[in-house]
Amino acid sequence: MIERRSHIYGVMAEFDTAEQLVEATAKTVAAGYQRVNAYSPFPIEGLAEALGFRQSNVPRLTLLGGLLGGSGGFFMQYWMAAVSYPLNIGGRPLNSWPAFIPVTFECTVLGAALFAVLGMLALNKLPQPHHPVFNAPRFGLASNNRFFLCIVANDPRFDRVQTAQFLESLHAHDVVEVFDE
Amino acid sequence: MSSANSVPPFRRVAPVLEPGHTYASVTEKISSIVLSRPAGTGWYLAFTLAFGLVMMLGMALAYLIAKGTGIWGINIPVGWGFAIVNFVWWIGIGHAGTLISAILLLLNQKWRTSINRFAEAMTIFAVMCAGIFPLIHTGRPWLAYYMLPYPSTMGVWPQFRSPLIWDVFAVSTYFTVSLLFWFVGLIPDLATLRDRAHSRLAQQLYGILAMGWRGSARHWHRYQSAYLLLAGLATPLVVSVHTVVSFDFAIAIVPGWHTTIFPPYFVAGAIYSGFAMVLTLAIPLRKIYGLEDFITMRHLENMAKVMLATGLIVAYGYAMEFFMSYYGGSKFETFLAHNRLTGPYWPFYWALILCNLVVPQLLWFHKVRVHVPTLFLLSLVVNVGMWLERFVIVVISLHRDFMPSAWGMYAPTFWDWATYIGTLGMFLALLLLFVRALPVISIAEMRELVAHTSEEQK
Amino acid sequence: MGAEGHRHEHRGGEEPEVKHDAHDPCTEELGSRVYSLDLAAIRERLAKSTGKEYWRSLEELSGNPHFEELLHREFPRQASEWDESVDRRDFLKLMAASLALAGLSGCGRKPEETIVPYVNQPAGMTPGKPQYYATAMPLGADAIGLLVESHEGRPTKIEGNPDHPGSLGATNAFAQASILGLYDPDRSQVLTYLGEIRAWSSFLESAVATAPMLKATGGAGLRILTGSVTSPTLAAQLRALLAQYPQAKWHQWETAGSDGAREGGKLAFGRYVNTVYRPAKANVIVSLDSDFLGSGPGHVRYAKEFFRRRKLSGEHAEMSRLYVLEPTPSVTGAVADHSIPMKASDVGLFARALAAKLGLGGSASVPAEREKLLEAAAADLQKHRGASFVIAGEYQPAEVHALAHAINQALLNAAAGGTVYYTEPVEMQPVNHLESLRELCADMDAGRVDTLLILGGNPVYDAPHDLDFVSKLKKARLSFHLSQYFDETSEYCQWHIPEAHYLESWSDVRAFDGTASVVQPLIAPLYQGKTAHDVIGAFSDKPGLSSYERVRNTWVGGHTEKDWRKWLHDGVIGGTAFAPMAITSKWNPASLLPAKPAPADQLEFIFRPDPSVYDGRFANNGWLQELPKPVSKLTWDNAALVSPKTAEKLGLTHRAAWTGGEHGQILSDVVDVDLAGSKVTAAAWTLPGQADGVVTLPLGYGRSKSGQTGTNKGFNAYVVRASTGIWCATGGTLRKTGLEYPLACTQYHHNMEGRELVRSASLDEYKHNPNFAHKGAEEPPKELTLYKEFAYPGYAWGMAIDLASCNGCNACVVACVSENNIAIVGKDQVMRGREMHWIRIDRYYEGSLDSPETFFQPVPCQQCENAPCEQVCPVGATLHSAEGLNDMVYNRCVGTRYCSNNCPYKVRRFNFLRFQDWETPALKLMRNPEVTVRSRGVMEKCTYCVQRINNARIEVEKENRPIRDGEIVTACEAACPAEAIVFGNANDPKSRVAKLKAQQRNYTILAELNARPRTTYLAAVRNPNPELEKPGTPPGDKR
Amino acid sequence: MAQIFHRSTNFISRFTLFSGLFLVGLALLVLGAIARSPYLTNQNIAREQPVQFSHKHHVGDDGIDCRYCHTSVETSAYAGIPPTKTCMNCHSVLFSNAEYLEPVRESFRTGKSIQWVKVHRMPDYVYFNHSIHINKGVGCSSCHGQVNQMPLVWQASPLLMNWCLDCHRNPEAVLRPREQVFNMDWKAPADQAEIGRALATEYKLRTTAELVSCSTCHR
Repeated sequence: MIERRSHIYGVMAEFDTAEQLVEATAKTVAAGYQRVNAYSPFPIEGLAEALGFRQSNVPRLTLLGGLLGGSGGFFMQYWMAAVSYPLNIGGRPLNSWPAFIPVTFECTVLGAALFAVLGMLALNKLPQPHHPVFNAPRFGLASNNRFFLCIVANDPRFDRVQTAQFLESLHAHDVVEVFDE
Repeated sequence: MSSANSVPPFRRVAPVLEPGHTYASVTEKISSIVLSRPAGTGWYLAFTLAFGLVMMLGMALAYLIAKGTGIWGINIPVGWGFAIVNFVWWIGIGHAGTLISAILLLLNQKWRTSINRFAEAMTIFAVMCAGIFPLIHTGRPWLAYYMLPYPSTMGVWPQFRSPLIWDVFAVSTYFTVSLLFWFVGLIPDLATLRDRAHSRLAQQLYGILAMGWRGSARHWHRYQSAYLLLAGLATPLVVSVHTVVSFDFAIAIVPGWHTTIFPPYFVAGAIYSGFAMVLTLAIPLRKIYGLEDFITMRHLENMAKVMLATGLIVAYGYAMEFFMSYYGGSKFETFLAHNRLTGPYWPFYWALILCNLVVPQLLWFHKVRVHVPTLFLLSLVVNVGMWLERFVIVVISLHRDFMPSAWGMYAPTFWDWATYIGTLGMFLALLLLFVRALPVISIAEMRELVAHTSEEQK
Repeated sequence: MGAEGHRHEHRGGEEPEVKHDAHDPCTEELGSRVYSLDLAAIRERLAKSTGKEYWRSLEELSGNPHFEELLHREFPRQASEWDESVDRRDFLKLMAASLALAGLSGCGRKPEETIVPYVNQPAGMTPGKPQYYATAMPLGADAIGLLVESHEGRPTKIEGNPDHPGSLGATNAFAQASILGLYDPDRSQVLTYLGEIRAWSSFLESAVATAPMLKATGGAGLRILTGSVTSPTLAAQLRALLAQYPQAKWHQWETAGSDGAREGGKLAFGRYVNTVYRPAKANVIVSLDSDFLGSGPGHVRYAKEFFRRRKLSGEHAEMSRLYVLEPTPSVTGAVADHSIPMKASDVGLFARALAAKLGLGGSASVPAEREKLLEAAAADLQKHRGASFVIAGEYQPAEVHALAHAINQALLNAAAGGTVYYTEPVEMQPVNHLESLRELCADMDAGRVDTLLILGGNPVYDAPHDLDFVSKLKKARLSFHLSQYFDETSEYCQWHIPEAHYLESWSDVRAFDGTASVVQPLIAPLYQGKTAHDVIGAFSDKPGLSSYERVRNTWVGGHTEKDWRKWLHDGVIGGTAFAPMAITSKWNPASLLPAKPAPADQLEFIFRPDPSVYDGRFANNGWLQELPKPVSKLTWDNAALVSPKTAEKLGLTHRAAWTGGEHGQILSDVVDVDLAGSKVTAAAWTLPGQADGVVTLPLGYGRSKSGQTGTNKGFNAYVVRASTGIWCATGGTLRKTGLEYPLACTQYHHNMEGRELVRSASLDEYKHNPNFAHKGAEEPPKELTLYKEFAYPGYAWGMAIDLASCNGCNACVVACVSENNIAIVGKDQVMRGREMHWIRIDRYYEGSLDSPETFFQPVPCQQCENAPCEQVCPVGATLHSAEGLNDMVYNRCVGTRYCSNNCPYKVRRFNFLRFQDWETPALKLMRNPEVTVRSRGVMEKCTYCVQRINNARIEVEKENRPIRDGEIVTACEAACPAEAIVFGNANDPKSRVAKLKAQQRNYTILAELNARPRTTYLAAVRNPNPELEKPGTPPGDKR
Repeated sequence: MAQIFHRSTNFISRFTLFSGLFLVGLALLVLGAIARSPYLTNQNIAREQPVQFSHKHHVGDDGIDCRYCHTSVETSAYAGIPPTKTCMNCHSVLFSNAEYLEPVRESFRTGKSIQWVKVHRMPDYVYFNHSIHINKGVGCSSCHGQVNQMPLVWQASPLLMNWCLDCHRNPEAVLRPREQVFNMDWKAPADQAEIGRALATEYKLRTTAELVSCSTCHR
């Protein structure tokens, strides 16, 4: 284990398989740890739940975006065609609402999509190219074939030695301390 | 962890992933195409060709702007020619990508996994090619911004009853959403490339694009709901886009355009041509980069089946057009139907029937569906056929409409061809760059697939 | 973005600068394989290939110089018409320019402009207000009175002069187009001697220098060649000169003039007479190959009278009846109740038979199939003694005219107050032009001609080829040529003097009935042009007098200044119309030598002035060149016209090319015409209604020395026109060369496909069922509409076009071009289906191919209330005004062409390239300042002359009153001699247009589309003789 | 594995992402502003003229009526720029040898026009008619500003289509009694609203729909 005069971010355990990670995560949470993070090369069902993560707000944001886009789109057309400069276009009514539907729909989709993506990024606090976990020597494999569990130092129950031992006890492949210089 | 031998060798249905793969192996195989494998002379040759065509496109456009749309074959009555034909064709091709990645995702079709990435890329590039045409076909492209709803000093606004304005919104939305969808899908793989890249530069480039993705469980959770939502949005979007494109014609009163069957049959046609194009690209791709394990016969066969299905819908569309033209009893529609079959452009119409209706019926046979070279040829035929369909709709309908005194003919000029072939080059060039720069198959999703298959086999 | 668009809209300078270039890349295309017709290409092929068929074609080619000539001139020039093309050197510059345009369109600063006021403003002129001056346009032996619109001293538009008997307010295509002739930059601009530029003064010196010698010889060597002279002043000058030099001679050669009419009069009455007809009073008219509604003296007046006589309204349902016997379809034949294709020579026989039938003696038989017609016509004439007339064609020989005179006399039509009267000749010096020219040639040949003055005209080009004018002209020691262009004749004369356009000159002229007008200039000569008065004056004993003084002196004698001013103001000199002469024909048709019918197997070749370029004098007028000929709809070319049967016999065909197709490019067989010992190669054209066995060779094309526009267009029919057969010749052959030639035809498809666009009935049918026009599809009733209709409480502009009146004369088309600054695009572009005319005249046939009924249908923008074009425009560049006009806003248009696709009437026109000429200064002067000049990439169309509507409205609002009916007259309406087009406020039940729309004949084309056009049509009604079966079949379908 | 990016990149990347969007919006706003700015409209820019002619002096001080020079303003589309003769009517006597009037005298001698710099410039596709505006009670100063206080004339209004439309949609705001049309110092009274409406009916103004129809100004 590397000795460093810099403050510690947390302790990280590496596992071989997704099953092990889920199991370990469950145990960790059960052991009363709260500031826990799991890292995997692909989404694993139940992992987030195991971390006690329930509800993502992305759907709500998307709905909001859709509503804004849609209503904005329609009223833009209505205002331009019927209020701002009403003109006789081939005898069609000023508020030709059926003709305004396609644009309204596109605006809805656009608004929703933008909110969904930007919302997801924002909630995930991305972009965040620099993060302490990247200091973990083998963390590069988190985007390949390895699974990591990290207990963060600001957890009330965190203790460099005990936490590390606790993780060892979960049959981790190995356990490292992650520093945040 | 997996045991291929357990599966009988004489199975009829190919798997979506050939057995024997691990997380590491898929990661290695796919990322190496980008990171370690050098671009062969083949790639360079192809790219040179493509780039040459792009240059030709550049010249064609410059000359167009210098002189005006008169360099094309268009005239009165045929005010729209190749530009719109190509626009609709490209947009149609784009649709397969979205369909594969979005709709098949919602339908939870595993076989989409290994083809959705480059299918989406194809969508984006196709839409880029398509987007060029509506812009340049205008007489004064430099004023195209009149079509945007911006507060001008003239106090006038776009005319929202015009399908062309719907196009502007539909196509731009479609492009944006496809781009987002594609990019979101790429994030985890960008992270992989970041972590596996050796050169500092590559690390930084992929790093920036990956936005610091680290596969955190919470991130994955939000990521997945966002991705699903995008799929949910893209699905109606893709349908709406070609519906709107079909409105360009259906809203007009021109005989042969003014018909209610257009939206469904345009969408079907789009998917038809789109899948044809995916095959046209996938077949060489899997060969060249040895991806037969990931893009298996199962994929090819499924796509063939989709083509057959959509092809039949299109056939129904043609049939209905004729039925309505006679049943409706409008002398203009009746004449048009007749003019298609026997008018001066009859070879185009019959070629279209051959390419889109007759030849694809071969797909009923399993032997054909699994015979790769035939499949490749078929996909090409359908691509041609769908281009012809748009030509028939645009030109044959316009060249003889209501006033016999104004009837005329349309013949493309050198510049029509240069522009069209130029966009083909552009499409190819973008695709070649994409293959070199980004994983052609979604690595993260392949890992999932590995996980699932291994589970299945436990 | 404050100035979006207008940079591209107007400023010529800001459009990329482009050079004309023979080779236009966009001709290298799939569609036009026709371009392989290029001789060079053929040579190449020949060089490369071996094999019999190639050798054969080589022989054909090499054996045929005319063909080479035909090809040589065709393609290299075409592209450079108005379709500007890019020179490789300029290419990058060009790109940069346009890309810059693209980028900077939003934010460029307006360049500074200056205003240049007068130093002394002319009295009575208000800047921004047009002024109108009366003048007259001489043409051949006739003149038409005009009112010319002038903006700040620039004549911009021609209108008819209502006070002038030859016009009654209407005009013809030639008069309308003459405004372009005035500004034509190709007009000769300098006086030259042996090709060197000289001053007018040096000409005067040389003219004066001839005096002593002339005096010595009594002018023995002096010859003067003019066209028909109808100018009293000029005639007076000439007579004075002849008096001064008794030995001198004055010859006349008007190539399209009518010796037949002159000699016919002489034959009948023993003296030259002028015949004036009164279609207004005639119930029955028999035209012996006369195109009196479309050409010849007084045709505008005659059309007015004729069609007024035939106007139908609720109460009045009477029409005159017109029989036309003609070898080749004319606009007169096209509106006839019976038009019978007949060899030109057979017309004479028919006339004899008619005379015989009417008991004038003589005897002749007509073929059995014509007996019935003869019977009926004779009976009709008899029935309407005194209220009918027979009129002989200008190009018929003397005896036919004599016969016509005799018949009219016999039928008392020529009695006082009848339908025909005779006056003194309008020509100041009627002579037999052919003989006059022959005599001149003989004198020149014999070296008796020392000094030759050619005043106007172009004999080297248009004299009968067997007189060999050129070689004889060379024998004249000193030759002067006064002409507007440095043309074929100028080349062979020592002196060339640029002639002033009639809008630049002082002169006077007599119209068809003798009425004299003062020709007054609207503008000082643009190119130092001189008048014939000046030139003759130079040789006379009193040079130095200006044309103005000469003309004034001719008339003011015994009159006051006030009279003079009145004449100038009115455009006519009161009381100068010739009084009818009481003369009777003592000539007996029986005295005619028996004529034998021309052998049926022989081809008959007839010559006709071209409906667009006349005898060739208008060859350089782009407006006329691009004008679709009334019946054939050909532009930019003439063609040898043959009947369908003859074409079959000779195996002549044409087919639509891929480029342009039936609305543009037609590939036609090329034929060799071998006639009167000379040869010409022409494109053949099959024309329904042409008499079998007759080949029409239109004159006026194949000019070798005209201007950029007129040189080397079509083929030169004069090459085979000999003095032995000036108008009609036999004994020639016509051989198919096996090659094809592209012709620009704007309407090749002459079948309505059962769409009931033109609806017609006979007078009887109309009387029985006045509502006949409404049997077809109708507009869905308004109640069915989903939308609330827009209300048009104020004015509701509308137009009604009476198809019973339109004779397709094209005056409206040129008037529109002139009023609305419409660009000419050139043959190449017309062949691509890109002509720009805002109003087109559709021509449809009914009945048999050999003698069909012809109908014309003028189609301007229909100004639909539910305009399909408007709904699809993405930028709202076309939309409705509160008065129901379908506005087209050029500066907003981005050019998607969607509106045109969605226009069922296809009346929209698109600037595919930069068709407008931004460079030539003269053409800038010509344009109508009230109408935007459209630039490249912009859609345009008929606006109902909205500029006239707006200006009229502004004026009446200042007077605080509503617009009166007839106060706004669109350009097409104003020009129409037939009064077929009527514009006005449809909301006002008392307006003429509302009354017409109220008629039962009123119908909408393509009504079932529910576009609700403001332009509606009144179904055509013809008055065929019930005795004879109505030619043709019910409206619609036979090809 | 080592960090690829320094901690600061977190802030930088997020900042660029969001400020990027912000900047695009800003750019568009700026464009719009430029289009309306005097830089493009030439509003309020006094133009140097070949002759030091001061409207302030002639109109403001001498009280010469507009129509003395702009003769056709009531009858024609163009107000009319006075011919040199008009200047000489007075200046053959007054200041007949003032240095700064030399261009005028020269023009009159040589018959060569004075080339005035155009101040109010409409695009060629706009067909503005002075006479009808004057006739319907639209005062000179409503568009040209108080020319009587301009030594060198400048364009007082933006002359953008929007500006035209404002008035065509609501002419009541500027209509004045005909006798006031040439009054440079006319100010809208407090009850302009009523007066305007009254005048609009009296002068038979066309409906708004008619006044904003495209072909009213564009042909």
